[in-house]
Amino acid sequence: MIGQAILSLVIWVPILAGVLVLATGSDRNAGVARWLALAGALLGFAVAIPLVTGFDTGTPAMQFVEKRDWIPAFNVFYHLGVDGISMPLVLLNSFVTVLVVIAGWQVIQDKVAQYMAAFLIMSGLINGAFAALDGILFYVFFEGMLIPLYLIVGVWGGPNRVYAAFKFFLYTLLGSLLMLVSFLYLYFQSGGSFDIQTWHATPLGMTAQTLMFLAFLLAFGVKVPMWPVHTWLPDAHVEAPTGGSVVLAAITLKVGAYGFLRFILPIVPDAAHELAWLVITLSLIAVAYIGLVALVQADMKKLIAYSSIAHMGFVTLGFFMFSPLGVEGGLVQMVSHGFVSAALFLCIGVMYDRLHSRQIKDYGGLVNRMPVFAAFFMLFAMANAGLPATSGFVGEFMVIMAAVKVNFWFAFVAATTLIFGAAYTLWMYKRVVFGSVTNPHVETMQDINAREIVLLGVLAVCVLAMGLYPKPFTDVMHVSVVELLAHVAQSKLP
Amino acid sequence: MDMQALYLIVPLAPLFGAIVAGLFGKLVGRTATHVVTVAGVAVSFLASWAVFQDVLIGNTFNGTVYTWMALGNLRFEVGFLIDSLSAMMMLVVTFVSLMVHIYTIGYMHDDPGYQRFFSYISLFTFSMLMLVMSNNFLQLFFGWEAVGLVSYLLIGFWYTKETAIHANLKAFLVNRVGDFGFILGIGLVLAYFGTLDYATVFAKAPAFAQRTITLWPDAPWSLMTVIGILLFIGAMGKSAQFPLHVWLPDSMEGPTPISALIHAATMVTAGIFMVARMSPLYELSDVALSFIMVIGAITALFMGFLGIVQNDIKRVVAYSTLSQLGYMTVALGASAYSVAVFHLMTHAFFKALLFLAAGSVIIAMHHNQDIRYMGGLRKYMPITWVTSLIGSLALIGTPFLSGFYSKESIIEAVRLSNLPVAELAYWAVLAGVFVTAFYSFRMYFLVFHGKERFRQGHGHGNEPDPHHAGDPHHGGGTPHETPWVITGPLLALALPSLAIGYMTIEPMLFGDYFGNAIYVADRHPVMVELNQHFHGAAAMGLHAVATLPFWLAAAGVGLAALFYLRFPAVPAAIARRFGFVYRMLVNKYWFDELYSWIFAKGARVLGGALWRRGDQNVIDGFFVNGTAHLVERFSRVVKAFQSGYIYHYAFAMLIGVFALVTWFARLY
Amino acid sequence: MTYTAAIFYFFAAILVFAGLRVITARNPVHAALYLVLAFFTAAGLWMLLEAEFLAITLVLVYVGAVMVLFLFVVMMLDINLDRLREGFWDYLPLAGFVAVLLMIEMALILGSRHFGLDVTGTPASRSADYSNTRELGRLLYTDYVYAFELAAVILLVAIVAAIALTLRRRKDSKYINPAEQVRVRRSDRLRIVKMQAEKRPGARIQDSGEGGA
Amino acid sequence: MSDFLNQFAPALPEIFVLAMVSLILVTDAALGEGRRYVAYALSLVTLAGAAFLTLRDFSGMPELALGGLFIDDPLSDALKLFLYLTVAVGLVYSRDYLQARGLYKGEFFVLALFALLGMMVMVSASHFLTLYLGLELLSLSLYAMVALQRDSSVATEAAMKYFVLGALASGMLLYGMSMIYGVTGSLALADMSHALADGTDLRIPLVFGIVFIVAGLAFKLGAVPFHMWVPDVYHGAPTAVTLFIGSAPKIAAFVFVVRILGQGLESQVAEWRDMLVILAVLSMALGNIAAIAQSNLKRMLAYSTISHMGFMLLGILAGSQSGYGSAMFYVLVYALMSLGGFGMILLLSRAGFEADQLDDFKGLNRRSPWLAFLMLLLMFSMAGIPPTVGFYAKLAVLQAVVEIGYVWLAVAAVLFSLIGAFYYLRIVKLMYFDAPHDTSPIAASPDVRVIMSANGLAVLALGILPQPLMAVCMHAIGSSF
Amino acid sequence: MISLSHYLVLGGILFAISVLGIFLNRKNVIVLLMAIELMLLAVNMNFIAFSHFLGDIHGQIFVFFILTVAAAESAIGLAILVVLFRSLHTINVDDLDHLKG
Repeated sequence: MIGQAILSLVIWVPILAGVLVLATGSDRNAGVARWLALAGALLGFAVAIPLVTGFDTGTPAMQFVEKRDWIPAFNVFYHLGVDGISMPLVLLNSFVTVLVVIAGWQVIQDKVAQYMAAFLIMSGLINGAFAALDGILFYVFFEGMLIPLYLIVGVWGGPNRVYAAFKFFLYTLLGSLLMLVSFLYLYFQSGGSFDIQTWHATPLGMTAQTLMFLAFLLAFGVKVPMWPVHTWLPDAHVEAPTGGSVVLAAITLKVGAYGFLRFILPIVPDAAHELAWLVITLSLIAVAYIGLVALVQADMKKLIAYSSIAHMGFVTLGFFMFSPLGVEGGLVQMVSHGFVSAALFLCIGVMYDRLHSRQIKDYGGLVNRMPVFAAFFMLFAMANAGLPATSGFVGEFMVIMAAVKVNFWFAFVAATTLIFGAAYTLWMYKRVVFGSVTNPHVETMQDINAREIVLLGVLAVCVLAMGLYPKPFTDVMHVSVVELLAHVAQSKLP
Repeated sequence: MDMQALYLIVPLAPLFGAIVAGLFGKLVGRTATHVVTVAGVAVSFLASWAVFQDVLIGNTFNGTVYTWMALGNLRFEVGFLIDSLSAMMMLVVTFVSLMVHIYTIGYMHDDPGYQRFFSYISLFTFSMLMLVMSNNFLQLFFGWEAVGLVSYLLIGFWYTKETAIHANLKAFLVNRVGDFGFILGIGLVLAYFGTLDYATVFAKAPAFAQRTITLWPDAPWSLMTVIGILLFIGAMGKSAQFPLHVWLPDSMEGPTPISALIHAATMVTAGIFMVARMSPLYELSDVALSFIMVIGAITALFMGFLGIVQNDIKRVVAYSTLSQLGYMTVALGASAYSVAVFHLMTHAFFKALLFLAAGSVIIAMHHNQDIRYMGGLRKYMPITWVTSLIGSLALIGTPFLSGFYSKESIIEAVRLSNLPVAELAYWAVLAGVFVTAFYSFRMYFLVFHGKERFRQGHGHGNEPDPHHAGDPHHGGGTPHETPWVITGPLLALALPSLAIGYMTIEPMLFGDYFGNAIYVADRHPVMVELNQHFHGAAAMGLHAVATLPFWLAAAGVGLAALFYLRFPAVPAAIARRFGFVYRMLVNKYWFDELYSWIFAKGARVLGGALWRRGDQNVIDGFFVNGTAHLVERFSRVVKAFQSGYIYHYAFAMLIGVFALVTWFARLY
Repeated sequence: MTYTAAIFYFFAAILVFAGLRVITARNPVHAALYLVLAFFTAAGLWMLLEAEFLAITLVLVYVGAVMVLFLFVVMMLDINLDRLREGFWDYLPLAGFVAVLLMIEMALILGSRHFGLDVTGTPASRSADYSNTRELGRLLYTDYVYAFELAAVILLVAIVAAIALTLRRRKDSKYINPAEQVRVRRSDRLRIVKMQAEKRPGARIQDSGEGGA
Repeated sequence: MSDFLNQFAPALPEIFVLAMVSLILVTDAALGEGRRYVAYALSLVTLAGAAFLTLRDFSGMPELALGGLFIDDPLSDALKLFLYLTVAVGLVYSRDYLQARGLYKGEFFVLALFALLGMMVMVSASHFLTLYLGLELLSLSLYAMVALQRDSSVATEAAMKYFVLGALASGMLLYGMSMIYGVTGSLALADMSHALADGTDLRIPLVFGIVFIVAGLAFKLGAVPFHMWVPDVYHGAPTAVTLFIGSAPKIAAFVFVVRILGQGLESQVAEWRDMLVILAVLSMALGNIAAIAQSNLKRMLAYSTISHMGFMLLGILAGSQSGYGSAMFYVLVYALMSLGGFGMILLLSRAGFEADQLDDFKGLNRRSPWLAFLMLLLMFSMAGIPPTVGFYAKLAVLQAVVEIGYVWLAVAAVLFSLIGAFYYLRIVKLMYFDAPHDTSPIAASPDVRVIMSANGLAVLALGILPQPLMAVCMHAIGSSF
Repeated sequence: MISLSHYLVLGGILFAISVLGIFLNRKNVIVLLMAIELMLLAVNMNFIAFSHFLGDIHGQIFVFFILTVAAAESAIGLAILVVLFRSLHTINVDDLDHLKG
């Protein structure tokens, strides 16, 4: 019984845990709220583990499928399932939730229950988005996650949080609303079905495909985010609390990228081929342009935010190479970016908790005071710069390899990330960590405590494991990706 | 013992040492740390020796350790290719590394980062071994970047030193520029050959010799040329070839042992090794080879010039390294891969020796590195003096010493090369001989001979390292010889510097040592012709006096003696007389300024402009906030329409009806 | 021109004139009187249309009741007439333009193309014993009884609403509600308030009893 | 005689309500001040009783009664039940507010129940006459209710505006009805539909009449450009009345539109669809844009109502059963959200203090996290963000629009709802991100809190499981058309 | 002969006049109420004309009810007017502008 409802558990356990946490009420019970949240997050992760152990890497079909009536009036089903593309993302999300709860342990002292609940609920919603096989169900989860995120940025954020929260919310809503219209159009084209897999098989004319492609592109492009609809991300990141930034970067961006694989490529393959140049161009702009922009940032979070945009540019670039290497490279990059960006935001959070500044110029010589932290930070900085043997390298490498095959110049521009990525990351690292202590406040900073070591250590293991042995990841994806590409290669024009 | 297990031990032993030193260094203490790491490298060296012996009897290996990633048929693996080339490299790497490890025990004795340092250099050894033992491009790139990382970490080892952390960033970024080309080259290999495995690629390569690709319309490029040049760009970064050479002199900010190990003996030669390894590809493109030769020639000559005006003992050696790397590169361009590798090997020994000796001097000078404040050290530091002299003589190509054989062969090979650019390169390397001799002995004389200037002007030179300042161990005014852990490696390296060339030139260059490891096309008969002129190592040494390079080197030494022993005022006068040239040399042809202006500043300016103009003004300002403002403006307009007057409201209704009637009744 | 036509045009002209005067008259009393005139002429026209009962009702109900009510209110409110009518002409051009356009459109639509005699024909004349009133009455109490009840409810609402809105107890009257007097309790009359001793003397005790005045 | 009485049987709920209103009128007058709770209690009893009667005789098939003036179909029965519920919740919310302002009088309840009666008549109307009478019964009651706070100058001003414009709209509606009558020769919707089924040569007069009808309907819905009374009346009227106007009458207006356009003029869908398209687009645009500039919550919600009605029109203009069903779903959901929204203002208001400024909501999360959360749900529901029920309402109508091929209209609709999301978010922002302005404790009766909680949670619960309500709507429409 | 269209046009003119009246009158709310009466008259005119020419008496029934409702409506209208006058001391239309924006 439980075995057949793993995905439901993965979705609802965190949400129910969140509701329970919320019920603890005021900050007098903050301790209870924290432990309850941790328990909920761990339980959420635990129930996700059977997804790996029970996963059959040999089939591209959806697994752990659940299908029940939900809104028969619209022919909407509660239809869940994962394949090799979505399963790693579900797992990543459940994993990051645990980290986020731990990360907010001491930092958040105000409205603890609400904070923890927001993350748990969001975690469940995001899992839902990854697991949904029904368009409306997906949309509900996809949009629903905006609410907790909006509150997270707005309530626990920095000074400019209101602007950031609005910008982020409205930006993403813009895209997703157009996607909703596309869903409705598909509903009628497919003879009254919201089933995503049915949509995959629905023939569509070129004009419809093109328009829907653009709508989807906006919806998911905003979320990814792609240039030029990326400007919400730096603002949201900078203003969000550490946990918010982590979830934003590590997970929500992935929802956008996931949409490319689940919706754009299989539903409108002809338009995707026809307009691949557009996505490729935007992705390359993201890599090069954003790389340069990241270089001049004075705020660490903003820098990492821009670097996220550049890294996600690789994801979309890889997808539109239409080869297993490219698509899987994009997917690997997604997972890796989940680890690396989460780790970097946690690192910045560690510093922020001590000095309450995110400005690079306020730091310097951190290694003198915090050597252990500096070592972790170095690892993650290097991973961000795409150093081999870290997870950051794998995806970039695969995408560049795939890009060379399509067009040398795509790869040429993409590979500039080798330089830019190293430049902005290490330059920041140099200014923050190296050197002698010039700011008296830095002198008083304490090295990371056991909780933070566990947090960063776990991520470090992930980053290294994925860099040294990515085969398990690609093995999970490969069959699904090949199936997807085979599907995309066929024209859907009637 | 199973050979494959042995292969694994070679890189894993240092890795084990690195992990112990890195993660548990503080726990186990200093002594345990160096015992473990030195033992690790020693084991690795012994295993390498065993492998070398195995290779000598003709056994090679090409196999997979584990599959890194697999996408259906496309597999990315980690594996070893053990043949004469890699076996030789393993031996060199582990030997020099072992020496450096031992040396470090003394050199870093009082440094608080002792364990960290051992961890790094052991990690480096591991990375370098992975690089040379690789049987595929991916792992090559892994090692390539990993040695870059360790180099970055070690240059910035003294992280509070502003110059050090500037230098390490610079080194990493310049290397990344090279890697940029490198990874594109690898990408092209994968795209066209469908695999990254050396053996498969080399086997398929001839079939692609005539293949062209279109990089921009109407200009087809030979595929092999493009791949060759792109891969070589990687080598340019790693081996510090012009114009990506700027990082190497700055890398001297790191502790001396790593200058010896990484920035002289091993890592910087990775590029040379790589091109030699890729000989089956390079042989298919004369354009790529010409490119290599030109770059190498420029580096060999012009970087040598810079050595003349340097006053920092390590920087002189560093520019000498640059110049020697140029020599190797020229040899590669001449298709004399084996000669390049030969020089690589000899150079590894005598350059490591020179660096370690310089380190010894630096210790004696209390970390003052300025040669203007040395002199006459000969009598205080006999071992250092002797070994330095051996190293310098080897470097300038004194007959019978190791450097002589390799350098002489390079010059000959270039002379014999039939590439159109060979003539130019020939004159460059020839001139380089003189320059090398001059700056080498300039330094030698200034340090070990002449007046004892170390008692004056302390502190004018390089700033004393904070970690060592006021260190009681080095107290006292009179320099004295360094402890055995330092002199021991010097002596151990002096031996091969003396004899290794004589011993190995015959099997390596003209025997079948390299066998199939290096491929030379029949179109490039350099080695064959070289062989015709070769009549044994001894004969070659004797014949040297009849060659131009010998006299050029002698002239260089003589001139140095004249200037720096006899007439110390002359160099300054010349510097004044040729002010521009002097300034140009002192400022290293202004490359640093140029790069920092164009690239570092340019990127920041461009980035700032994109951010402020593009992101903030156009996207956010105009589109995002602009839309919001537009809506707000509309909102105010609409608000104004809601005037509060009934008749306006009624009028709106009337207009509504009127418009609907007019539109829908279609009276027109 | 038949005599019915003459009567029609006669009444129609007066009706339009009266209508215009209703909206243009300076004095609301005049406007009300013009409205009465309009109702009268309209009633005449309805006679022409054989709606005798409604014509009479119009005169009785409207002229007799509604307009009187209007006049009452006009008189009662005692409006300053000088200030009225300002700005009338400022808006006339635009309003007139739209109204005229609307009228033209209406005329085009309602003109003889759709509703001329050749389209509708002349209605058959009724037999002599046909009583419009009886027929209406019959329908009203059979088929339309539900509507009839509803109309009654609407009138009830109007009564309730009008009373609720306009009935006011004069604030200055000395009227005392006997019911409240009877219901009064001790607690309404007197309230014992505990207060701090050091409080400023003369602090007033708030009285909240409604009937306590 | 018994036949005569029997024919009234389907109208039993209406008769019951009328009888109870009379009873309340009499008892209230007799009991006088101090016993106002009797009227309140009797009103709730009335609603419960009517609900019981309606449920008891819930019809399965449409049946005409009372000379064809009255129709008893599932649609009318279902909507009546929702009307009772809406009115009852509205009364509960209003009680404390009315008490604090001296409006807790029998007249209020009587007028409210008369208005309810009017709505019931409209809901069950099958004839222009009953539609008109029901409408007037409703409107006249509402005019009086708005003016009931006699000492408030804004309330009376609002009442006057409402009255004049309402009368104008009634005039237009009647004019349109007269034209339809002229063209079809009938006043009963069924006959009309029959007469028009084969087309008519009087197309232009028919369209002319339809324009006037649509104008009159648009006024009742508050669709642009017939919307201008909405902000002023919502703003000026006592909040309890605003709540009343903003909830149940929209349901009645919906059925009014559907009965006339969907039942009487169904064959003319091609004629009126594009009119509604224009009205819908204008409403969504103007409502959402104008709401942004508001600082008064009631006024803001008024503009939001305009946009919501624009959305609801999307469902109607589809002219299909699913379209009407989705519009019905929309309007019910709207009534639910509107109740909650205005109810929250009532709940936060005290004697002498109207919590109708946006700033009054600042820091609500600190003052009362639960109420803030409920308001958050309501606001996100109004913005149409899942998993609240507002999303399905939008989804349903958009689906209807896309079904008839008006994809561009759906795109326009979502763009305007994006603008709308801004001001709903702003309320959430005020509640959650800002510090409280006013830290006085919130005094609300327990029953009001419970109902408010139920109201807010219903928005969420229906958002997670929208099927029951959706099924009711689809069934009601499906078996009535 | 007088046709249906004569009556309809007359009704139309009356309707337009009343709308014009509502729009033009800036000062006196009472005149607005009168204009509304005029408008209802126009509607009634239409109904009766149609009823006559269609030979269908139901139109007249409708008029009967319109008259009834109109009477109730004016009662309420006047009541509101009285309340308005009491609270604002004016029935000037221009003064009813506190609610706007």
